[in-house]
Amino acid sequence: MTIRVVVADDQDLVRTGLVMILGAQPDLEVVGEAADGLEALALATRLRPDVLLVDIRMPGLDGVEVTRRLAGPDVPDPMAVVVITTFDLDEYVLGALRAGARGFLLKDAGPALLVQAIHAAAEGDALIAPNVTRRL
Amino acid sequence: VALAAAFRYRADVSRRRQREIRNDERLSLARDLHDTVAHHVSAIAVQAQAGGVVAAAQPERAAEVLAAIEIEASRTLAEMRSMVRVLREEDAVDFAPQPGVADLPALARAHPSPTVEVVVDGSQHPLPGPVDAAIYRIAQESLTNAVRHARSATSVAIDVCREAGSVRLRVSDDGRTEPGPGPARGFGLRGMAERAELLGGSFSAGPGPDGGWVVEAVLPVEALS
Amino acid sequence: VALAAAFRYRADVSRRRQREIRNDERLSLARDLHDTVAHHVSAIAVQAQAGGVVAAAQPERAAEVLAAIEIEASRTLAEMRSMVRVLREEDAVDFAPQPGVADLPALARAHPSPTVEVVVDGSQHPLPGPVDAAIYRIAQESLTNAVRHARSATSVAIDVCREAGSVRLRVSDDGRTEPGPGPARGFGLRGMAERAELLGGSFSAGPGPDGGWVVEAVLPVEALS
Ligand SMILES: Nc1ncnc2c1ncn2[C@@H]1O[C@H](COP(=O)(O)OP(=O)(O)OP(=O)(O)O)[C@@H](O)[C@H]1O
Ligand SMILES: Nc1ncnc2c1ncn2[C@@H]1O[C@H](COP(=O)(O)OP(=O)(O)OP(=O)(O)O)[C@@H](O)[C@H]1O
Ligand SMILES: [K+]
Ligand SMILES: [Mg+2]
Ligand SMILES: [Mg+2]
Ligand SMILES: [Mg+2]
Repeated sequence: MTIRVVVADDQDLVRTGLVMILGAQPDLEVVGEAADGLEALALATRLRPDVLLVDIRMPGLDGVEVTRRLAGPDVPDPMAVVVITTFDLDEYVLGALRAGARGFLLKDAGPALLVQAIHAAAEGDALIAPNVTRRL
Repeated sequence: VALAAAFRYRADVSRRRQREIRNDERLSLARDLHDTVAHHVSAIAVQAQAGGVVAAAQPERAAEVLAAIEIEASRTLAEMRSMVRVLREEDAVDFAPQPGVADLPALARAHPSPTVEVVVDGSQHPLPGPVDAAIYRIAQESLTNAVRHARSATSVAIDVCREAGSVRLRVSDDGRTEPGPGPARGFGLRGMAERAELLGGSFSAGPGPDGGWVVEAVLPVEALS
Repeated sequence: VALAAAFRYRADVSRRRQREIRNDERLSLARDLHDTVAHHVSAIAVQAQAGGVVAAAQPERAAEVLAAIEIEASRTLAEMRSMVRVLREEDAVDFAPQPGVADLPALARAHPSPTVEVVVDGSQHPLPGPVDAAIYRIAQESLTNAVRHARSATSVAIDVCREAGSVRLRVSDDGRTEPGPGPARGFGLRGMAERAELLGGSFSAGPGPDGGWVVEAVLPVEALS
């Protein structure tokens, strides 16, 4: 079964790069792209993807807030959200996890880990990049 | 001779202070620019990975990716050069992207405990850059102080209020305050007062009338716009 | 009361100085990092360019280039992340193990060319921490300068000599020196002079009497122990 993914990142190069990587996977389909937090929220609400891949630092709403609104403790039907970021700052990791993220990855984690994290999130598991876990 | 020496000492101290403030500014610039550069480098990494994934099936896309990387790398280098210049220049005037009032909510979110509440009131017209940055820095330093010094505080309120010709910042917490003479000013209070003075504004800090600790800064607005 | 205030002021000043030194360390770290990062990013730009040229004719080479770029970018990011962590540690009091005189031989070994020779003379009694660290930093910066500026130097001598009440550092090289007025002070000489002054010592640098370049710093020892 194909996993439907929405990708949100305000950096064009990052977004198009991620879409290229995911699009090349036989069992993944990128169904939408967003370049800021509000767009990500609207798109994810409308399309209900299996997984939302969202950047932390974006204009408008940041990725933590988007995650909280789609997957937070008060959300009845939480979405599977994987958060990506340039920095593995503790406040980001903790913020993302508290907001309900099912995964946390550095942007340069690499295709293998990225795909693995999306599968894990879609199946209800969580994956935190090993180099991030070590720091927690 | 005694007088000259005293003057030299005074001049020396104020030179040091200027240097300190400048170095603080430079450090925060270094942080901001590192952020920027790291974001570019991440983008390069992601593109390189993507290019690697599609290269076999779509060689022409690999060429596009390489071109995009080259542009991004050149842009990054140009930004870094300007940063290195600032970091090395003793007297560089740096009005580079600084956080301002709009970044206070993010600052608040970064502190889950004590709870930090931000209220911005009045005109939404953007503040002049130096005033905007000063409000942010004073709020940030006050928050650092509340976290470090306020005893059993549960919440901190950051209020920014735009008035005619000025902007007022008030940061208050509900910590227990000791009776007795006020504490010695550390670098934090001094730095905040200096920042406010530099912009022609006023600054006060101390135990609040209803307990806790209150920092207030009022900065003129038109004077600088 | 006056006495207490004076003491408080003294204590305050020394805290500020520590902070200043810490910030200076951070800044110089930021500068070093920049040199490294700029280096990596230039390499990426060059590779991307080269890759773009060969991509059409040899698609498999494009994939190789992309892989190399990815590695370079990730390495750069790892360095930047650790840097950003240091820059963000607002109040991290880092009296973390600082290198001192005992680390000079290792510094020397890290520079196979020019040859660096270290001689430590006199009392083996450990130096006060700040003095020990200052000697190391001044030697290190002088060595950086020798590598960068000394023309056709073949060797650098680092001599540390413990005298009654002071420690003397001398770093000299055998580079060719230009006649004429001394060069403009960059950040390096200024930083070294400031470090020495902060500790109540003296500092000089310039062409040596027998050619080459000589840096000398004398720092008082008991005053601080
Ligand atoms: N929110 C607060 N609650 C209680 N006391 C405070 C508060 N803010 C500041 N103080 C008192 O004021 C003093 C001076 O603050 P200041 O920021 O100038 O120095 P500091 O925080 O001690 O050191 P630093 O130079 O690192 O900022 C503090 O040491 C503390 O005693
Ligand atoms: N070992 C040396 N041999 C010859 N000239 C030297 C030597 N050390 C320093 N100089 C001269 O002194 C100048 C100032 O040195 P300084 O370390 O202050 O600045 P810099 O090395 O040019 O830049 P930076 O701020 O990166 O240290 C140098 O530019 C160089 O001309
Ligand atoms: K696909
Ligand atoms: Mg972003
Ligand atoms: Mg403080
Ligand atoms: Mg130098």
